[in-house]
Amino acid sequence: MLRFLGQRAAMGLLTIFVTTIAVTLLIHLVPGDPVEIMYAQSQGTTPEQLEAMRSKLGLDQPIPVQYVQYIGRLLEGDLGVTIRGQQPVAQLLMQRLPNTLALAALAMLIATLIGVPLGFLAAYKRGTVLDGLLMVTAIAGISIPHFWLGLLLLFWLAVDLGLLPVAGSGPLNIVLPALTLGLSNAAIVARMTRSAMIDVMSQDFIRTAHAKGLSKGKVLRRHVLRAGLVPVVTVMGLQFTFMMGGAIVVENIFAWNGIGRLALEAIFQRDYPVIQGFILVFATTVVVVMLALDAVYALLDPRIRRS
Amino acid sequence: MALVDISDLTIGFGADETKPPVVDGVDISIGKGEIVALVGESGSGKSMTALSIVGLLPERGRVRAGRVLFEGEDLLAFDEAGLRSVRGARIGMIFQEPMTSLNPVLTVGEQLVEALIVHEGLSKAESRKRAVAMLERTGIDHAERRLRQYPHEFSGGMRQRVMIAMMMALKPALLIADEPTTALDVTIQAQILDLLREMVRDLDTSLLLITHDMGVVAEMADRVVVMRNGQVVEHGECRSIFAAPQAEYTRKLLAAVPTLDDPTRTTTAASFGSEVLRLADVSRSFGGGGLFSRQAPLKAVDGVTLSVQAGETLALVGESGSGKSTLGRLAMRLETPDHGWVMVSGKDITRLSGRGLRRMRRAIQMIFQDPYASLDPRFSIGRTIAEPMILEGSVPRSVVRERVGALLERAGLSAAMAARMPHELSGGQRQRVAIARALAVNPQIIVADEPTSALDVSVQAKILDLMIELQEADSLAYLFITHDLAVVRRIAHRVAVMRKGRIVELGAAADVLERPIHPYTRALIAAAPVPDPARRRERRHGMPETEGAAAGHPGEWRAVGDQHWVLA
Amino acid sequence: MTDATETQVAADGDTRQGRAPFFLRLVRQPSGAIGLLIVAVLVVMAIFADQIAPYSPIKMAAGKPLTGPSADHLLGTDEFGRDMFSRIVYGSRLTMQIGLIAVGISLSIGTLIGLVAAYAGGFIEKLLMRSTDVVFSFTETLIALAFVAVLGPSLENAMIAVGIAGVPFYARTCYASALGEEGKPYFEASIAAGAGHGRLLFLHLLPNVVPTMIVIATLGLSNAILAAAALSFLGLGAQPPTPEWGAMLSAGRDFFNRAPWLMLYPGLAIALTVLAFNILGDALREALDPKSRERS
Amino acid sequence: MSMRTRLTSALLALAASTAIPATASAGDIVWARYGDIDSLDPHRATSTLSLQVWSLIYDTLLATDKDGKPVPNLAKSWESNEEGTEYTFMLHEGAVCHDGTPLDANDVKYTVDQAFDEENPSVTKASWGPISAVEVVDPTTVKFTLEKPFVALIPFLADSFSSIICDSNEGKDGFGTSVAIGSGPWKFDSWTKGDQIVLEKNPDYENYGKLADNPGAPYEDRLLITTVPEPQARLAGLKTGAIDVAEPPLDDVAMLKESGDLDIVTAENTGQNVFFEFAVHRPPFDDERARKAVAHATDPEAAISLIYGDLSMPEQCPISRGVFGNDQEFCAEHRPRYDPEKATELLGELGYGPDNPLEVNLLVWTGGKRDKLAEVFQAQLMQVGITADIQMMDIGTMNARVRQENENPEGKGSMDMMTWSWYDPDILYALWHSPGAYRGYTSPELDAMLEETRVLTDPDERRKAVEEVMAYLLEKAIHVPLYTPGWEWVFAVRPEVEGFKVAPFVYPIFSDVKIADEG
Repeated sequence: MLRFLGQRAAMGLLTIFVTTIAVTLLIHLVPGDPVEIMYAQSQGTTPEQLEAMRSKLGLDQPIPVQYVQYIGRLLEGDLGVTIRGQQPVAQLLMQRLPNTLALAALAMLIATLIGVPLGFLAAYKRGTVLDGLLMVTAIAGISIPHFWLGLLLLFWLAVDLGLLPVAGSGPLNIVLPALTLGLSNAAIVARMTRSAMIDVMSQDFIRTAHAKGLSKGKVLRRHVLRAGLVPVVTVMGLQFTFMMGGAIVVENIFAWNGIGRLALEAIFQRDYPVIQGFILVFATTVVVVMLALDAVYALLDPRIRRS
Repeated sequence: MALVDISDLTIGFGADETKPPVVDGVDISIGKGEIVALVGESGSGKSMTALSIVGLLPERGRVRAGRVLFEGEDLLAFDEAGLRSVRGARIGMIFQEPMTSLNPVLTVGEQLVEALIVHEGLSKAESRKRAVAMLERTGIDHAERRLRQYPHEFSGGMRQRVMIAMMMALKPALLIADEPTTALDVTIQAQILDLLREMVRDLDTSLLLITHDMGVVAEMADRVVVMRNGQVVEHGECRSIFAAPQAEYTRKLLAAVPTLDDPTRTTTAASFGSEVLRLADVSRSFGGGGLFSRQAPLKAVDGVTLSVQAGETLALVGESGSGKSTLGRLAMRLETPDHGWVMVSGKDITRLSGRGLRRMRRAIQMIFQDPYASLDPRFSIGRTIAEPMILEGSVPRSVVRERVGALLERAGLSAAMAARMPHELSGGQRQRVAIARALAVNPQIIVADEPTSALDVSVQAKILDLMIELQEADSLAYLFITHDLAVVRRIAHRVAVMRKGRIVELGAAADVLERPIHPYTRALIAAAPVPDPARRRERRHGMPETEGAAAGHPGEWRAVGDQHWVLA
Repeated sequence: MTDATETQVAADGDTRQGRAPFFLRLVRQPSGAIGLLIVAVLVVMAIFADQIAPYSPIKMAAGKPLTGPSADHLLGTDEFGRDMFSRIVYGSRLTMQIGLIAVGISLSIGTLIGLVAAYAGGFIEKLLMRSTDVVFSFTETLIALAFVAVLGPSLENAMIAVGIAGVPFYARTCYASALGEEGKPYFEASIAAGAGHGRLLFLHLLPNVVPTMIVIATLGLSNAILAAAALSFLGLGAQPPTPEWGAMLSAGRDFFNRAPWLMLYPGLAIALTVLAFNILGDALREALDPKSRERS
Repeated sequence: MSMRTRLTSALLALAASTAIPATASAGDIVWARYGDIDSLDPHRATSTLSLQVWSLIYDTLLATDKDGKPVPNLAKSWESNEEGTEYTFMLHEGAVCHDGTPLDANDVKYTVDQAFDEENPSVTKASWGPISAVEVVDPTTVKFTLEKPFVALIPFLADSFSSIICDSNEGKDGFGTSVAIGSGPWKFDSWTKGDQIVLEKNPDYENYGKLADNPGAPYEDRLLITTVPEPQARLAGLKTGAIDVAEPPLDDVAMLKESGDLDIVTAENTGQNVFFEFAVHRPPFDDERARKAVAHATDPEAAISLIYGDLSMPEQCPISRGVFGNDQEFCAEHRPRYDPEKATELLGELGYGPDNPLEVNLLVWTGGKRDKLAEVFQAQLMQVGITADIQMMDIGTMNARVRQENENPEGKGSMDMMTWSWYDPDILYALWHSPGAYRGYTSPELDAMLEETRVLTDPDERRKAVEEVMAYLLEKAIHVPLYTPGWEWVFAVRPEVEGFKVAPFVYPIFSDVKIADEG
């Protein structure tokens, strides 16, 4: 098991390492001179000032040197400052990361609570009308763009009915975005759960369980569910990355103050330090969460736990 | 009165009654403590019959007619609850696939006690005690500890023992065993069969044994029921059926079964042509290395030396994991040996690669076990067979077509089949196509890896005949890889017994099979079920402990007769 | 269906039934038929947009601004009095382009990587698959965003971004199924027959992974269309006056009170298209591999 | 100041952000805007969104009256020498910073010094003019010395660009982010970027000259400035009462006016000017005729009424209403007016036509429905065979981009819908005096004219000079004015909110606001 997790951890580190490189290169792929952009709004800046800022950002150095410097600053928790307003990036991101995580987590909870039971039910009742109905709903659910769903929910629940706050960071504000994200992913979870469970149900050991004379319920609870959990957890892992991605869009609809919204603003403002920081933080988060899920996975599956 | 009395049982798929049934008016009765073998080839409906007894038919399976009287009650009339009270408690079942028949995420203990708790309402503690007892009874030591382990920590044989323990724990009146040993090596099979026999005897349980293997039938059965296309074609006393089969089909079936008493193909090495394949001290290891893998590399083939001459068949015998398939792939240079040489008709192809290798390879072709996967599903039969010729380029494209037709006919198919796609063919036909493809470049030797073990016996026989016929036609050499000694006897001139990557005994088929020296060879032969109830014999359990010699240091070659060597 | 035994010299026991022609198997399923139908409609709309659309999609004041659905403006007009129906129709053309180009990129690069990795093995395999794994864990959205961030917002860049972002998934799928094929005897048989790299790769491996890839690509289309629409919705994709559905949807929200249809129809259009490709994909998968019915 | 952030402080921030954010309660004014400030440091940004907040936290030496004319504020009076190279300001006594320290000449000096800081000068450095020295005569007297005359200094000191930063901010870690000590009517409490800024009333505030009836501290306790990008969301908030003041969706304003359940306040004298300008150093817009063609081809009246109804109005001058020198009639005579035929003809001369359309990029700043307006212009240009490819971008990016376009000698023709807001015609100097804010059109004679506008101390002479410049810019279609006001100028206010008004140059005033408790 340790070996399994070790491999995953190594993979994760590799990912983060690659990200840092990508992020340092990013600013050089940008059309135009970032420093120019930085001082675009300030009138009468002298070339000397531009040079000063350039060397301050180390942009005058060869790329390898820049990379080393970047890593150095990184280790100090310094992700540079925003171009607009020169705010410390690390702080901005850290302020908002919890919001995004909260959103993703809650959405995942919703998706799981809706998706897993329905998927399980569909698998259990497979071939019946109910199954068909559930699966049609699911595929429809997958096809509805979440930004559309989000807007509809926003206008209906918040604007028209005034049931929920429309924007801000109050505890109630997370409901709508989480609902949007959760619902559109519940469909996926349901489908994946269903196929996972069906896989399990068609296994020989289920037949064995029946041959023992266990009741349907007992077979489902003890055998199908326990064995089906493993693949479902893997599904969850994928889900989380979807969620993080979806959060970027949804945050912008509901003005949920997460890193996704920060990132989008930054992209419009060409605020490269923020974009760089965002990519790094995002990737790192995903890696960490995936690692955690791998651990759960390992615990659930004795074949890994006991190796 | 019979324990089980099945009469006029008819089963079909789906609600549509007009579709032909898969089980058609079957009558079977099983007496108390009796062992009844239900024999038939794939698709004969034997498994469906068995499953219907406990109401475990697959999804769309429906019983259309008949009665299944068990202890005087018609199980077909039972509702789910009723059946449940019977399952496990009165009727146990064991399935073919030990690897998948146990839940991988539950400990063996948990799975053992379930039934006990459900049916006998025993307390956890008591049921554990019973479980331990049963495990020990099935010959699993450290039962206590074993209870806490998971299936993946058990070998195939062990799992089947667990299954038996699980099903026998409640002392059922009937045990249904569906191909319980088909997935196991012969030596393990022997042990499991013995165990089964003992258990049912001791607990006075009737056994319905479903199998395709006449050997197993002869070993086990009191009475035999032969099925074909959903119907019972013959049933009766085991001995009498083997002695004097009535039904045409039964006769064919028995005729097809290779037995260990058929004469071996005796020919002395002298009568063969030049050496076509030589493996010199080849070794190949897998695994090991890698960032996180600490375990030592597995030596699949460990310093093997052998040669095959034109026109002879060298059978490579061994159980799963003995490295025999790897050896075959080494000969093909599908694997490259870590050290040692591979020579094809005198030319060293060990270090060849690219074009050179490709040219040499044509002298040595291969036939594979799985007939379904051995043909490219996207290639027509004709195209498949033509491929080697086109690649060789020697044959002008114009005549390729006729050649393909000819080859198909040689392989016992019609030239018309060239237009067919693989999925339209039966397993046997595919194997014939595979052979035709192998012949396309007139190789000197063909490596055949378990070419018949996926086929029903009747088909098996035909394929073997074909191969022999081809061999005799133009002194073709075979390196024939198999686990089935009966097949060996049928086709081999010489036999090499492999174990743990080494050859432990090598010699003329007659010598090795009649006068085995190496304990492992002995065990193999002893374990092989003999399709003759008359010669049923009690066997000693387990494997002879030859570990020391086989596993540890290499050991030496000792000539024990003319062209007959053993590793000691 | 051919029962091999009839026409057969050596009747070797069991004979697998031949299967109905692929297309039949596809349309026999309701989902397949429906999906195919909708997609067909979309394709027609896309190709004959000029004939179907009553107005130019960017002609302002084609009607009174913000009028609801009516006889001469089936789906109403937007705030510039542009005919929504015409915009939706032309939008289908864009959507198709986006989907096809994006998937085209993912598919071609992904398949190549997957095939080569599976075939070459050894170091190349490790290198290729490790790096795809790495990229994969960035998640598509991030990759797409990063691309647009660098290249700047535009429909073309959005397509490229979505395409690139998809590569790892396609590569993995192709790799997996290629490995499967490689393990099969027929592959080794043709090695034994002396087949060279090219032949093995493109005559044996490729054709056998194609079915899988077709399914993935079909489902991928819906994925790509959604992703691109999302980018446009965020303003990172299509720029005005392009009648791209995502962009239209996002423009429509300002008028939610007075002209809900501006937000409704583009959304519906996207949903319907995506749905079509989803169910078609599922149907394809089933038609190609009946075993997968359960797994749908 | 240090731009560094140690991980620790980041973590602290994390902890802070997870704490429950401030939520509105009685005595709070909630003001929702589409975006957030860039910085609390007046030297670090130029956006209107930022300026509006500074004007609440900080005070200024001078202030503007309702017509936008400079009047005394912190400085009760000022005088200058004839040449206009020395300005001396007399400050009120007893003004205090939020941290209790007195606000005196040192704070003024500190502010200016920061603006001219060597290592990290203010982004508005140039607008401060040629200041060579600031000298503290005594705590209530401060003297500015200029290298040459700079008449725009006075209006500048009335604007929040010149917010007086208390010198007690010196060395405070996080100034501009988590610290902002000023002397304005509102005290800075907290800022969660992207979410909200919390201000508390400054009990010690004394209003010396800012445009508010309230002579002292605001009536309400707190002012919450929240960010709500979605216009419909802002509207919903206004309706439910979660928001007191906000910019409504421009499309719904008419409707709101009728229904009357919200009061609509539109800012006047915003000084905002939205105009076309061109990349003039390469074809086609290096040719006056091409620029004129665009001017002739576009019809602001129609476009604006289609998009904004009566919320905004066409502007004829390069400097907008409320700014010294603005004169609609005068400008109208010189600005090329809507005339498609003329446009087509001019294009014809340049060899463009239906078969050979002129293709250009049209850069536009996102928001304020400018994208929609641009689409209308795009359609109008299409009529005369100019295909304009609209490119939306943030104002900062656009500034950079416009500059790049001007510096780039070849490539596709580029024009942009630029937006500027200033309180004085000196903006024309910033924009068009060589090298030019965007390295755009410059010429010696224009430079000469512009220099005039800076030094002429006599109002009437200066007006003449300004008009000359405007005529020049308009006739050469260098600066093609479109409309004013252009952004964040409409406010919807809940009925129970009394006393909300907007000072010139869109500075909302909250000192007078009283919220009548309903029921």
